[in-house]
Amino acid sequence: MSTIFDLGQPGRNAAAQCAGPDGEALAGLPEAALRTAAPALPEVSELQAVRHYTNLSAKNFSIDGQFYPLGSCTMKYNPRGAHRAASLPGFLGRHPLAPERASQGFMGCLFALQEILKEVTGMAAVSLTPMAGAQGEFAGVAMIRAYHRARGDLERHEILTPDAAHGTNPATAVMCGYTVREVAVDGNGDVDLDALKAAVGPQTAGLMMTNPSTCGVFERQVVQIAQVVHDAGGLLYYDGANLNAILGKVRPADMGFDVLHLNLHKTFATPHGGGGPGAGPVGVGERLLPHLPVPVVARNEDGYRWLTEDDIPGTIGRLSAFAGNAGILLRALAYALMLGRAGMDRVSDFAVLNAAYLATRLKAAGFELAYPNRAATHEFILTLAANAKAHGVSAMDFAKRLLDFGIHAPTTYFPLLVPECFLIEPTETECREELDRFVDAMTAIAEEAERDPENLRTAPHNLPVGRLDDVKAARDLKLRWMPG
Amino acid sequence: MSTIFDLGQPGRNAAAQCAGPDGEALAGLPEAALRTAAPALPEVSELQAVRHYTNLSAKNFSIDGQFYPLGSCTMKYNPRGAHRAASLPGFLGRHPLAPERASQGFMGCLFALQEILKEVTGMAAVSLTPMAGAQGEFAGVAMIRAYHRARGDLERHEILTPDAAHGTNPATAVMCGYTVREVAVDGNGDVDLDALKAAVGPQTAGLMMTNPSTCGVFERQVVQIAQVVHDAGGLLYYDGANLNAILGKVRPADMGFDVLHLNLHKTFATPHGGGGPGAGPVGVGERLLPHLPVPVVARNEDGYRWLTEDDIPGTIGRLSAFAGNAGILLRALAYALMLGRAGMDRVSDFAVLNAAYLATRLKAAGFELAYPNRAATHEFILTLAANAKAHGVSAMDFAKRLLDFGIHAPTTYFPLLVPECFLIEPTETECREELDRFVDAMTAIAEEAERDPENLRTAPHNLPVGRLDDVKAARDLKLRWMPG
Amino acid sequence: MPFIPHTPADEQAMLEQVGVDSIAALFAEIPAELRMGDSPALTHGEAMSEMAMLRWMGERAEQDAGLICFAGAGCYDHHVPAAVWDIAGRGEFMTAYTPYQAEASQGTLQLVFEYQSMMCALTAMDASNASVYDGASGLAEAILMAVRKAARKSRSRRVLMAETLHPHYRDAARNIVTNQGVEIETLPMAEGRCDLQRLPGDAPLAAVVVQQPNFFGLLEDVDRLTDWAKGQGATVVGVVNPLTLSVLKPPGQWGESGADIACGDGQPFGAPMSSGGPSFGFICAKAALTRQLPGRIIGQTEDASGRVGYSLTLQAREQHIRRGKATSNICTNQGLLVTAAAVHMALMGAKGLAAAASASRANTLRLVERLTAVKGVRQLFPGPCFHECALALPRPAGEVLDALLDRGILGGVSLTKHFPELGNALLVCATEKRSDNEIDAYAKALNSVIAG
Amino acid sequence: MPFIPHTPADEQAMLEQVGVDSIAALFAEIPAELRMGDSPALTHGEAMSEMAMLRWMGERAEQDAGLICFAGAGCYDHHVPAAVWDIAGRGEFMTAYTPYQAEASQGTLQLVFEYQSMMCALTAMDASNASVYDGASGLAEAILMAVRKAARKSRSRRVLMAETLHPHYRDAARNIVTNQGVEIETLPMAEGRCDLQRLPGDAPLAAVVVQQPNFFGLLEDVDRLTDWAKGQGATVVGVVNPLTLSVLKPPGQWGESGADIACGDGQPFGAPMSSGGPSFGFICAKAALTRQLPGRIIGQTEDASGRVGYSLTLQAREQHIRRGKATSNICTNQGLLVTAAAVHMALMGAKGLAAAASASRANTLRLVERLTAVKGVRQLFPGPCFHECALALPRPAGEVLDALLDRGILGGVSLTKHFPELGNALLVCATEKRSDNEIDAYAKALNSVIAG
Ligand SMILES: Cc1ncc(COP(=O)(O)O)c(C=O)c1O
Ligand SMILES: Cc1ncc(COP(=O)(O)O)c(C=O)c1O
Repeated sequence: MSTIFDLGQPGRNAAAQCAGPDGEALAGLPEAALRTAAPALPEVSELQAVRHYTNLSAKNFSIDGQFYPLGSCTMKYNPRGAHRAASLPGFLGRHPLAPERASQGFMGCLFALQEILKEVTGMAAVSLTPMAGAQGEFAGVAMIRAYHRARGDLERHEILTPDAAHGTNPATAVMCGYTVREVAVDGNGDVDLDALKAAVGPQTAGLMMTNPSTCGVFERQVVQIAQVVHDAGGLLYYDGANLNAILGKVRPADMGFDVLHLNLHKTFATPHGGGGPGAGPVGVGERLLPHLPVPVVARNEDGYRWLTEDDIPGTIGRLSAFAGNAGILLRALAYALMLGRAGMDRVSDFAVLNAAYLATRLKAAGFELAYPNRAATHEFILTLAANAKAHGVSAMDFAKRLLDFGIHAPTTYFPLLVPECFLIEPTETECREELDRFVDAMTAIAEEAERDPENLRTAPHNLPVGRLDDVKAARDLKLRWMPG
Repeated sequence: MSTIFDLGQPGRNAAAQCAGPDGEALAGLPEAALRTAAPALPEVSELQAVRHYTNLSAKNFSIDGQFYPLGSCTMKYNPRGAHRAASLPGFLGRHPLAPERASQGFMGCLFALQEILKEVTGMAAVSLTPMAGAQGEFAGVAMIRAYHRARGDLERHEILTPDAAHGTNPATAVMCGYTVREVAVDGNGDVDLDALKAAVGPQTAGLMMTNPSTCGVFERQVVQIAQVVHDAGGLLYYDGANLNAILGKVRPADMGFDVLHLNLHKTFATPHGGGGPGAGPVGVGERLLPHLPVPVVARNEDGYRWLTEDDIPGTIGRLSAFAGNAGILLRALAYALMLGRAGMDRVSDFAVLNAAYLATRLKAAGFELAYPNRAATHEFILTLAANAKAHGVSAMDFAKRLLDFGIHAPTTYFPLLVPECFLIEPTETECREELDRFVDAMTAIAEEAERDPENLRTAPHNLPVGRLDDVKAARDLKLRWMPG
Repeated sequence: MPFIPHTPADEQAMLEQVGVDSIAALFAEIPAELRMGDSPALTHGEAMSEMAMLRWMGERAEQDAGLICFAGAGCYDHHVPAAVWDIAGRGEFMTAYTPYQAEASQGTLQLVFEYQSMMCALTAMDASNASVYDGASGLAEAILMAVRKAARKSRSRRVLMAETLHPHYRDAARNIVTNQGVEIETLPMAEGRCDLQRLPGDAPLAAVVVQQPNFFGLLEDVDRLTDWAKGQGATVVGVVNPLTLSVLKPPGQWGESGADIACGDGQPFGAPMSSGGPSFGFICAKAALTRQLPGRIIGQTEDASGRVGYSLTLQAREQHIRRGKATSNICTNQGLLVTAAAVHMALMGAKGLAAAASASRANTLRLVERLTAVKGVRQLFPGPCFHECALALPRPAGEVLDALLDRGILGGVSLTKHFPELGNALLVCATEKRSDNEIDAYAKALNSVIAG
Repeated sequence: MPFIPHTPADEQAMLEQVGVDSIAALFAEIPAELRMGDSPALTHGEAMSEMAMLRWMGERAEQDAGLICFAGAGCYDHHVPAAVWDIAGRGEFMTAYTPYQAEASQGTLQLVFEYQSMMCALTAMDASNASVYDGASGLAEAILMAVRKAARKSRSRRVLMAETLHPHYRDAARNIVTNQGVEIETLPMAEGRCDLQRLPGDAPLAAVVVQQPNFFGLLEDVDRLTDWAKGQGATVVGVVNPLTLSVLKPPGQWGESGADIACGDGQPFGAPMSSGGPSFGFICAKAALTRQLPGRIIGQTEDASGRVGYSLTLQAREQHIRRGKATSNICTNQGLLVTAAAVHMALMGAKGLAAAASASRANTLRLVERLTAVKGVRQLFPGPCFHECALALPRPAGEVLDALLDRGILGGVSLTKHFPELGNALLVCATEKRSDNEIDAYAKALNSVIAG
């Protein structure tokens, strides 16, 4: 499809959007500060822009259009009511620096969300400000660092993670100035406790992990793990990306975690927006309370007020210009209100039922589970290694062919330790018929892999483009449109 | 694609939408008045509904997605700003029977629109209440009837229309209790003046016509026609569907028309909505003032007030429960405000330029214009009769094949007097490149008609369904979903 | 140039292609004496940017905003699920034309087919059209259907219409059908409901029109009325609020053999009040009347390879084919509102609609209880009402409503204009959206207005 | 069950398939002592219907609504064309994930490619990423880019940051980068602009950070600053308001050879103020720094048959591939806001953006003129400002702002907390949306507050 630039003509514009004084508004500005030529932006009519982007949108898979069982990403239905709530003019029109007196409605919403998140995690306090999971991780590890420093414990320079951990975990540790040591995961998807014991020491600042793990199984030794790390003087970080599996069932605090983030764009159903925005609130136990990032909302007799550096002198400070992704927080709150107490519990009930059902049916259809002795949680892993070996088709080929069936591919090649891996997370908002359709598609593809493996290797066939050449993309870098 | 009914399961629902007291709210109602079994509505989750209708929408052509040169329909860009304006909570939340004192904002908008429509048509007064063009026609002809009756002139039982007239014209005349006599149009698309003179008489209540005519040419003898009809004691009705061609250039009042309707969903760019809603305000000259349909907005020192039967005792009365399609009227006003005075004039400038350019290029590409001696107005007609004869392909085949090029077909087989007719209206909001693409597609299809006519006859080939069997639809009537 | 994409270069090149030297030359066929002249006589001023327009209209919208609505009378403040307009507002639905090219319009066509199916289920009828303008003009179409049917039998053009029908519906239908020589007679009421003692008995009737719940929110004895009307050879037209059909007996099951036509306004299904429009009129009918339906109808069919598809069908009823012999002159209908209604019904389901209807009734009962506790206020008519109720006030309704406005309350609809004989009468309604607080606020305000 | 589609029959059949007899059994691997027990310890109450939730949140939104906004300081009340969110709100954009499966994500991918192209055009840079969280955290990423670059040369971890930079940006960037041992020094200001007399000269610098227009709305001498910094071997990071780049010299052209990195907040492009988020941070860089960029980058490529397509590229920079060695830990970014920004830029074009920027400046000049006519109020710093301006008040800014609230006006942002040395200072801003009436209203209100 043409780019928006290709559609333009010099001098064309969407005139109803061009309102401004002619010329002299810039009077008084030094010549040298001004632009000499207009930037090469698209020059299109309003209809051209609307038509172009409407048609572009049709080239996306999305939750609103397709089943999207992308493991670790929790692609559940994003309630339109929550979008409507966050789009109320009173919320959209609030300036971030409006005085507290003129912000009680908004602050009341944030406070309510803080309380709900405290309840579902068991943590002592929550700060909503991190803008995504990874920034939540950053805040969490920075708090761990602040904690050790505040105690004069300056030698701890290492963060542990299971080797199956999500890439943001080690990357975050490094951003916080730590080195990373990875701990092996055993054949059942549990952390190797002996390896962990061998790894901890006076250099250990903490351990980052999620539970259920990225292997899609519940880490059964979590209490022992916590014990080992705590005994070594380290703290425990909970990556909340998988909270959907245990919402209302187990609280991270009760598993021994000192600090965590939640991915509201996963568990709390806010839309992923083709990449973001999300929200990654952090929760802390008593030990990290003094270091919580600001701002945080507090309530007293007079109403709500912001806690800032003045109130939390040990804070790791602010991590963004204002108070995080407010609009996403409002969506998450709306979702939580519509679920209510009982609804929270049902999320994990049906997220797990859907995953278990799908795993059972796929196994019955001849697919190999990566952890056959384990119960599925909200997600589970298939290994397509046998198919790969027999027919020369990869998990990637399966993934691309699934797209032809109008189903988004599961997460592939993560976690890396499972060969030809499909991490499958159906979420609780998909109905049984949709899961059955997925099994049918997988079965058909597996048959095709025997009959006509080339058709998998060259998939997809029914999409706007065929399989794209990623190597060329990286080699002949084209990162922007160029005329002609 | 499955219907929404097929997706359901007994007992499934979108629970966030089910809020109500259980049971006893119906207490006190007589048993016999109650339903005994729930209606067989879809039983789906919120995600299922959203996904189903999102995917259904992808099966539509629309202005936002495609060039849509549908003659007589004026498929121009529908500004999103106008949609936004009409969707302001203050407008959406206004109850139709709110007292005038609490309605001054809304009534001020209607008044402004009335004034604008008076200005562009030259009429003495406007009533905004008709809900589409055809209801405007009804109001207009009913006023003509009321006029004659009020004068005791009871013998006039016939309405004249050119034989090229739009179907709503004769249908409306009949709905108003008239018989219809059609007057021939000559080979240049003008009304046959002699035939008209022969047709008028004491039975003539009036003549309905549009100008430019449905032949896509400007009726040059309009003044003479008006004379003939007026001399016979009849009134002249202007079908405003083609106003886009003359906006800011000629006022129907100056051409001699006594009454007219406008299609705001054409000339004033309100969206067609897959069939509606529209708005068909009527304008009248002095003679029909006493019969204007209510309500109408008037202004005095104290503000705006409704004119009702009490103010206009000769009114033909109200034609709908409230005041017409208010939300559409607001969109049209928003559009008019964004165009301003000069913008009105430019609409016809560029609507006609686009049509003339397209006609010229198609002619150069070998297509036959139905009225080669006439200037194109905002639309023009091709006759594909030669292609039909040579290759056994019809205008319908051309139309269906155009769809494969991602272009909506022009209006086909209207007006009926031109064989294998394509009535083409590009509108002013399409850019030249889009028109060129249309010429390219037509040229390619004409070539294909020689090479492979069967491919036209079986078109479309790239759409969700192939050519549909209309005969079967009418023969094996299936007008609703049935289980199983 | 707002919404016009032509650059000066485009314009020049295009004029050259056409072979004229100015745009003005394109209008050469228009007789000079008719032309408006150089500067059009428009006074509405300079073009506003989108931003300026939104400010201008925003100020006006704001002027009327913020009242708590207790008015019904044919237009109701119901909750619309957020997804409804997120879907209906998609360009693919909103900016499409009538689906003349079926293959390029399967989205709209299948959706309307689903809508027709839902409406048939709700009304217990066999066929539905794709909408008419609104409930009132739709009633006129329903009457004309009945008259056409009668033309083949009794040839009667007499129609009996309940006095308890919405007065605007009575007016609009009369204004439309009397042009064709149809005579409207009124079935008088007693205590707010059709007076079954005063059923006429003399001449044949083409149609009998009853509203359920009626204009006053009361339930008519539709079974007896239907049976009686059928006995007279009349076509029975039921004017219904579709939301109430989630719990009330559907017209198709009234009496022994059901009404013949169900019509009404679809506003309660997804249409904001929006000053009364756009909403849509629906008409559903028993099979025998299918070919008398006005407007678009969608049918299911197939393509050559057997794939199911949908298209406009029975077009021989319509003006674009049959011209003067069409069943109606309707062309553009209220399609987008039908889109919203279909999504609304799918999201609400039978359960959600019943919940909304029941909650509206519960709120109205509570409202009536609270208001009639105010001194001098009482329920006007005996018998249970659904989700509207007529009250008798100790002071003129117009004055009371005016005073309530000052307290931010739209207190209902005065009945004085259309029913002066009922005295100081007010029609009130509290939908499921009205909170207990709002209902209390109304009661308090009314108390102070009436005391004051 | 809100948002869960399972009927009891579904549940039963699925449990049977799995081979367990209750949902509880699915959680058997969770150690019993960890379980929350039967009733979860949640107190937030019963589920609200969508309608009830919208009422609850609506009441809160309403509480804060209606102020006329004269605050800027990094978040601006600009007009957003209606089409922007009609497009960005489409489910296809809003409910997609990061485009890992390129072939099923060409919509998002091409759009972001176009966005990158537009941002490069505006900033006069060679490459843009697909967004970071916001302007402040983005600045931290830009600094880390510079530090990584310096690691290969001067090995300096010193960064010089203008005091005239938004104080929240300074804080956030410091809070983030100091974890990696980066040292931040401050380039002090004189009269609200970088004090060119006090440029440090001692040790090598990894980066110099300047904001244009600066926090006070004033223009820095970016040419001289850039040339000086480059002379020191530092990477020059320009923090810019992208809207102003429609008329101001782009960072890529500052001084002799241009800044190296341009970053900032995209809020002025399509993002409502929304309490400051979500908006998005952008980072653009000269070619030499492309591989140092954090986050997603989209590249153009082809499929086997030569069709052009787009995919995530240079992924070896990212955490999901490189883990601890990635350029950043960012994963989820602010994609939807980039979608809105691309549509916004396409609709506005260079002309529309320049018009909005100019109108904002014109309004701010008018505002300053009107406000400084109030007794005791004066412009705090000399020199032309862009569309923000610092004022000196005769009374504490907090008090004045509080009093203005009572008059429905959000009068700006007090500078007292971050710049106590500036006295009673207030930062004001009037975007293109502020009408003359609103500006007059502010002046009148300020007058009465200060007189009163
Ligand atoms: C297990 C896990 N941890 C962390 C993250 C990072 O979260 P975010 O993308 O919100 O930064 C993700 C996101 O995919 C994840 O799956
Ligand atoms: C020439 C002409 N007249 C009248 C009409 C009827 O207008 P409406 O569809 O708004 O009822 C149309 C609509 O297509 C038309 O093209």
